Formats: sequence, structure tokens, C-alpha cells
Amino acid sequence: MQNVINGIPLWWYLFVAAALFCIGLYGVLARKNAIAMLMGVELMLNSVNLNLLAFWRYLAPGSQAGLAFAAFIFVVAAAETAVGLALIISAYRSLRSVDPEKLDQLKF
Amino acid sequence: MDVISNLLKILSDFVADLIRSILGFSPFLADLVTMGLAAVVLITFAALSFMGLTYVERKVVARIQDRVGPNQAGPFGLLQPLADGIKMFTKEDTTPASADRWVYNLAPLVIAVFALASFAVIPLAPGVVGTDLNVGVFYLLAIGSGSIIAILMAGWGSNNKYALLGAFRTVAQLVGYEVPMLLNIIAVVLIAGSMSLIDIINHQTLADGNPGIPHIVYLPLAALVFLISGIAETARSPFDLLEAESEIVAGFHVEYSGMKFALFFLGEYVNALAVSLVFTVLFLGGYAGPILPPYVWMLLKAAVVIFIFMWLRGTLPRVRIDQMHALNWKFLVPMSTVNLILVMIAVKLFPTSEAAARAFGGILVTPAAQALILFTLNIIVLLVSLSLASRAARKQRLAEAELLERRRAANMAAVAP
Amino acid sequence: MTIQQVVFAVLAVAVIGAALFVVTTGNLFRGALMLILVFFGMAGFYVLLDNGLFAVAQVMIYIGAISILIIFAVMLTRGMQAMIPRNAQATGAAVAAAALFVAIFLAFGPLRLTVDFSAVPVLSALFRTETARTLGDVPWQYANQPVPETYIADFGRALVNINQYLLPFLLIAFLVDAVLAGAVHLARQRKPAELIAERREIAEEEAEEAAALRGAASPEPLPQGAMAATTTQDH
Amino acid sequence: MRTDFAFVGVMLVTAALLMGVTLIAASFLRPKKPNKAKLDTYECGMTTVGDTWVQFRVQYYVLALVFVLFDIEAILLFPIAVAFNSLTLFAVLNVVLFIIVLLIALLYAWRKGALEWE
Repeated sequence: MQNVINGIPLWWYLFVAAALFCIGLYGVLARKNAIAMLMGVELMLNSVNLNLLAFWRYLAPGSQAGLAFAAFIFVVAAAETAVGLALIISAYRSLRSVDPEKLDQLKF
Repeated sequence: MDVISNLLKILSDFVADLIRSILGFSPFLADLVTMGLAAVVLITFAALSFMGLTYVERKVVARIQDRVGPNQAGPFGLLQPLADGIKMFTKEDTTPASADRWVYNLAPLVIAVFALASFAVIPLAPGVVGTDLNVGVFYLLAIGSGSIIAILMAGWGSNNKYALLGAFRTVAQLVGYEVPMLLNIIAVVLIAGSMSLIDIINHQTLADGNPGIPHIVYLPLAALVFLISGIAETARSPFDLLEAESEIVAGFHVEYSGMKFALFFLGEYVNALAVSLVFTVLFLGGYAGPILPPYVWMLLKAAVVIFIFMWLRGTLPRVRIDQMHALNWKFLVPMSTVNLILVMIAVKLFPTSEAAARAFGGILVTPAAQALILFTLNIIVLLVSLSLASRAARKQRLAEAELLERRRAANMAAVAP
Repeated sequence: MTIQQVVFAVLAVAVIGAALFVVTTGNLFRGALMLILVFFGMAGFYVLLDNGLFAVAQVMIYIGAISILIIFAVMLTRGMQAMIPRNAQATGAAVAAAALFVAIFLAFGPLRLTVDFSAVPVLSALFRTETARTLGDVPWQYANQPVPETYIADFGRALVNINQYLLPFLLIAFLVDAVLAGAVHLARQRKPAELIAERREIAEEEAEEAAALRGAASPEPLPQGAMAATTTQDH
Repeated sequence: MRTDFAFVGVMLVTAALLMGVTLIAASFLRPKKPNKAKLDTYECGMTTVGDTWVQFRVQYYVLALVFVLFDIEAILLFPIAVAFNSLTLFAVLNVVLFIIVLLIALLYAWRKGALEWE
């Protein structure tokens, strides 16, 4: 049952992806800078993509589902970063801070 | 005849066989050594062409400007690149005290590595290619982003206002001109039906190996835009704003000296060489050509493209930054997008292959007829957008003149009693 | 140990090490560079997964686009020097992340564990129907196939097939439209006068709030710092 | 592993090694006589004033943003271009619609003045 592709079992990928996801989670929760938090989100999205493509390769290399979802995550990650950073820059220009705890003014 | 035309292929096969027979005990090691050797050969080729190009460029530009160019070192100044190399090697290399050392020292390495990496997929002759990726052109586009990161590293690591400003400007330029480039590459991939550079060359070659219709006939507009954006991507004149000595000293590499500066220089020239080779592959039919051996054709075509680069450098003045961005975003990008849409529809309506005709009816035509249709379409798009642009420009000029006139009138009214 | 395993191990160590650097460093620019290393390592994993298309797309989108946006944002919001790397809940976050990792590893890792829920009172209350459950060593339905040679073209066809991903494909265009509209609006160049007026408004509101909180009769004078809007010449 | 990508890896490593060796060799050959003036930031001989982190125009960010838009378009269009010969006209028209919608985004940014420099 244990399936090995290129000498690597599936769980190696899952291990790396899980580690990356948890590191990203820590980054999102523990950083004091909005850009750094966004970097954490990027790490999490990357780990999800690694999972999707690993499952695509090991379980269904003939289907397009894994590829399509991974591609849409690329797109959504780019969109999320673009808007997120625009928000941060906008907030910084008004309030001179990128600390999310200081951004408690609901106006901007 | 056959030996000469396949010289590179025969040589590389011979060396590969030799390595395999020596390292017969371990096929893996033999493969690794073969690949390493191929990489070294490609890098040496790029580095030697870099040295040659610096000499040729100085000579050509000097001729255009009615000068002699380098003529002291060796006969006709031929040893000038060597002298430059020795100078670069032995020159003192300062790192500014306030620089971010790691980032500062790593930037030239990154830019050189990513510039050289593009040679891994460029075919020089039939069978002589580092590796035939099935995502070849996409890989070339992606690898270009590495140099953008290196430029940002250099600008930030130097901890210098001019360097940072230059890096920002350069990145805005590189990023902007990547857009028309990739739009036109998509048009080429569309016609060739593959992203592999070898398949793209094969599409421009007849079945018997003779040269077919090059893509520049199919897509003259795409070729033109690719050439312009290629010049901008390699930050050459007239788009060399990053080296605007009068404005921002020398751009992002102002703090670099000695060998690190040489690596930036190498990256620049190797990129220019890569762009000309890729242009040859995408639009000029690559190594396909009659009589002469294929590698000679490849280098000859690339040399023509490089000469065009140098010619433009010698004759055109530097553009302003706002003109540079306006040319890209307001002219090249919309025009390329419209062109891509029209090419898509035309290729679908007039397919050349049975399989394509089966997927959707259309009218089955010969490649020559398709080329004619696309050529006409491209020229129409070019003429229409040129006339639109010139009309918009005239309108703007008139508006500016009117504004000036009104201001002058107001001034006169204020002065007059 | 095959060469692929060696490559995988090197990539894994590099990616996880770089990711740890990203979330702990105080220097945001170096963090961004390490993030690029993570992205690059990811592209390496995709190559190991026989997916050259996504490896290249990863480099193109993440390194060519997202990283540049992040670095631009880092440079535009200066003051990242001497940044405090973590906030008050950092310890809790570390514990939560580690716990999540252990949980994932136990649930999907290679070790087969049998947990007897009936033995633990809390768990038996939570999972009333099951008495024992096997964790780890999930029996995935492996396909045992190579990637088809034409996977790029297949993927392209699936994207525009109405029975597959045509709708999401078109929605992406509209999503990107909305993103561009929003981001252009947010990041537009504002005049210094406008900024000063905005900041004065904020300061006034804050002063009013403070006054209301204290119940004082007269509002406090505006804080000086809020007024000192930078009108630095942009470059 | 696709062996075709193995060469890319070898190429990257070899290039890094060769260039690194060149840099290190140069560091042995060249003189090293630093003084304070040499190590100063080069700003036309003037004394550096203030922080390097002068404020930059947001314009740069907006241009990068428009670039991201087209990058997204590209990664989806490349596979479609490869499969182009086997697509139906309906699919092609949808791709055209996709590109037109993105073009509208560009025109919007243009009208909003995001592409103006100065």
C-alpha cells in the first residue's frame, strides 16, 4: 500500500506542509507588524498549495482538480496580498503605523 | 557536409559517451558530470560572449558617433575586454560601512546566476540544448523575476538614497515591460501550440528540415513589441534610465566596485544576449536556415538582433521616465492585448491542422495563408493604434499649448495697466 | 538514499528554516528575502512532484509578483528598523501552533495509533458512538500512475471547459477587476493638504473622546504629534 | 523527478559556484586599504543627510499592482495557449471575454490616473 514516487512517500510532503502551515499560523498570531502577518498568511497558503499538488500527484495525477485549485490559490493569494498591502500602506499613510493593534480607528 | 552541420551535436555526444565509459560504474555520477560539464560550457559561452560583446558594442557605438573606440590594447584594441577584466579583478572593492553586508554582497551573485540560468533552455543547434523543458518560454519569463529581486536587494543593501531610488525606478520599468513581453509570447505559443523552444523552432521549420515561415511574418507586431520590451527589460538605451548619471548617479549599483560591479555588468550583457537569442528562436526561426550549419545561422541571426540593439543605443536619446511608463502602459499593453484577442479569433477561424479543424469547424488553410491573414491583421492593428496614439498626442499638445497661451494672456492682462 | 531524497531533505530544511526566520526576525526586509527562499523551495517541491508548470508559475507569481509587492510595501512603510518582532500573545501562539502541528502529525503521520476513547472520560463524552479510533497511517487511494505527458494542455482545456472550471476562470477576471479597483483607490496619491486635514480630524476626534471620557468641561488642546504631518517631498 | 529540470538545478548550482569562486578569487587579488571616506555612502561627495528611507511615491506600488494583474492572466493563459488547437469556439470566446474584462481593469486604472507619472 505504501506508495513511493521518486523515492519519496506522501507523508514527507504532508509533514513539510504541516510544519509550514503551523509556522505561518504562529506568524499570523504573534507578529506585531501587519506586513509580517501577511507574510505568515503567504506561508500558510503555500503549505496548502503543497498539499494540493502532493495529493494531485499521488492520488489523481490524471485529473485536473488539484491543479485547478492550486492555480486558483495562486490567484487568490496574489489578490489578497495586493489588497492587504494596499490597505496597510493606506493605513500607514494616515496613521504612521503598521501595528494592527494601533489601527483601532474604524474610519480608514 | 553533414559532419559540419552537426558538429556541435557530434562533439557533445562524443564527450557524453566518453564520460559514460569512464564513469561506467555509476550511471548517476556520469549523468551528473555530463550535466555539470554542459553547464560549465554554457556559462563559459555566455561569459566569453559577454567579453566579446563589450568590445563589439564599444566599437559599433564609437563608429556611429564618429569615433574610433578602443584601439590601444592589442591589435584594433582586441585585448580591451581582457584588460578590463584584469582591472576589475584587481580593483579595490569597498563595502559602505552602513550597508547591510549580507544583502549587499549577495545581490551581484543572484543577478549573475539568474541571468546565466536562462541559457539552460535556449537551443543553439538541433540536439544541442541544455534541457528541452516543456514550459520553456514560461521558464524564461519566470527566471527574469530573479534579477528584479536582486536589484531590490542591491538597492536596499547599499543603504544609499540614490541606490534605493534607482532600484525602485528599475523595478518599475522591468515589471512594466514584462507585461507586453508575456502577452506577445502568449501569441507565439498560441500559434506554435507548445511552450518548448524546440517545438517553437520546429513550427517554423518545414518537415524536411528547410526553413519554413518564421513567426515574424505571422506576427510582425508581436515581434516589434517584443523587441522594444526586450530592450527595456535589459535596461539598455534608450530605456537606460537606471544609469542616468545626471539624475541618480548610476542607479542601484552606485555603491558597487570591482568584481561585484563586473557581475552586474555581466548580468546586463548576458540578459541582452539571452533576449536576442530568444527573439531569434521565437520570431526568426531559430537555427533553421539553408546551406550554412544551424549553429552559424543561430548566432548570425542573434548577432543581427544585437546589432539592432547597439544601433538603437547609438542613435536614440534617452526617454523620460513618464514617457517610458506611458509608452508601456498606454500604448504597448493595450495594443498587445487587442492584438492577442484578434490573433486568437483568427487562429480559431482559420486553423492549419486537421485536429484543430475537428475541434471547431473553421476553414482549413495552409500555413502560408494563415500567415498572410495574421500579417494583415497585425499590420492593421499597428496602423490603427499608431493613428489613435498620434491623434491623442496631438490633442494633448494642443491642450498644453492652449493652457500656455491662456496663462500668457493672463500674465499680460496682469502686467498691462 | 536516492538523489531525489537528498534534494527533498535539503529543500525541506531550507524551507522550514527560512520560514522560521521569516516569523521571528525583527528585520522585515531580510524576512521578505527569506520568504522568497521559501517560495523558491516550494518550486523545487513542485518539480519533485513532476509538475514543472506549477514550479514555474510559482516562481512567476510568488517571486515575480507577490514578493515584489511585499518588498515595495516594506520600503513604503519605513520604520521597520528596530521592529519589535512579537506581540503579547506570542507564547500562546507558539503553543497553539505547536499543538496544531502535533495534532496534524498524529492524525495524518506515518505512525498508526489506536486511541481508546472509552478509557478517557472527557473523550468518551465527546465521541459517544465510537469506542476506539485509529489515527495516522491513513490508507490513501494511491493512483500509481505517471503524470500524463499532456498535463499542461489538459489543464488548459479543463480551465475553459464549461463542465469543469470555466465559471471560476471567468470569476477570476472579475475578482482581479475588483482587486485593482479597490487597491488603486486605497493607494492613490493624496495631497499633503488632504492628509493634514485628515490627521487634524483624527486628533480632534481623539481629543473629544478623551474629554468625554474624563467628563471635563473644556476640550484639551490638540496633541502636537498628531499635527506634525510629514509633507516630505515624494521621490 | 523530471530529468529535464535536473539540468536547471545543476545550472543554478554551477553558476553560483563559478561566480562565487570568481568573487572569492578577486578578494585575494585586490588591494584592501579601507579608510573612512571610502566606506562612506556615495552621494556625490556630499555628507549624507538623514535617513535612507526617504518617502517614496505610492505610484511604484500601483504599477506593481497592475503588473500582478497581468501576471495572473499569464499563468492561466499559457496552458490555454498550449491547448488552443483543441478548443471549441465557445471556449475561445470565453477566453476573449476573460482578457477583455482584464483590459477593462487596465482602462479603469488608466482613467483613475493610476498610470500617470507626475
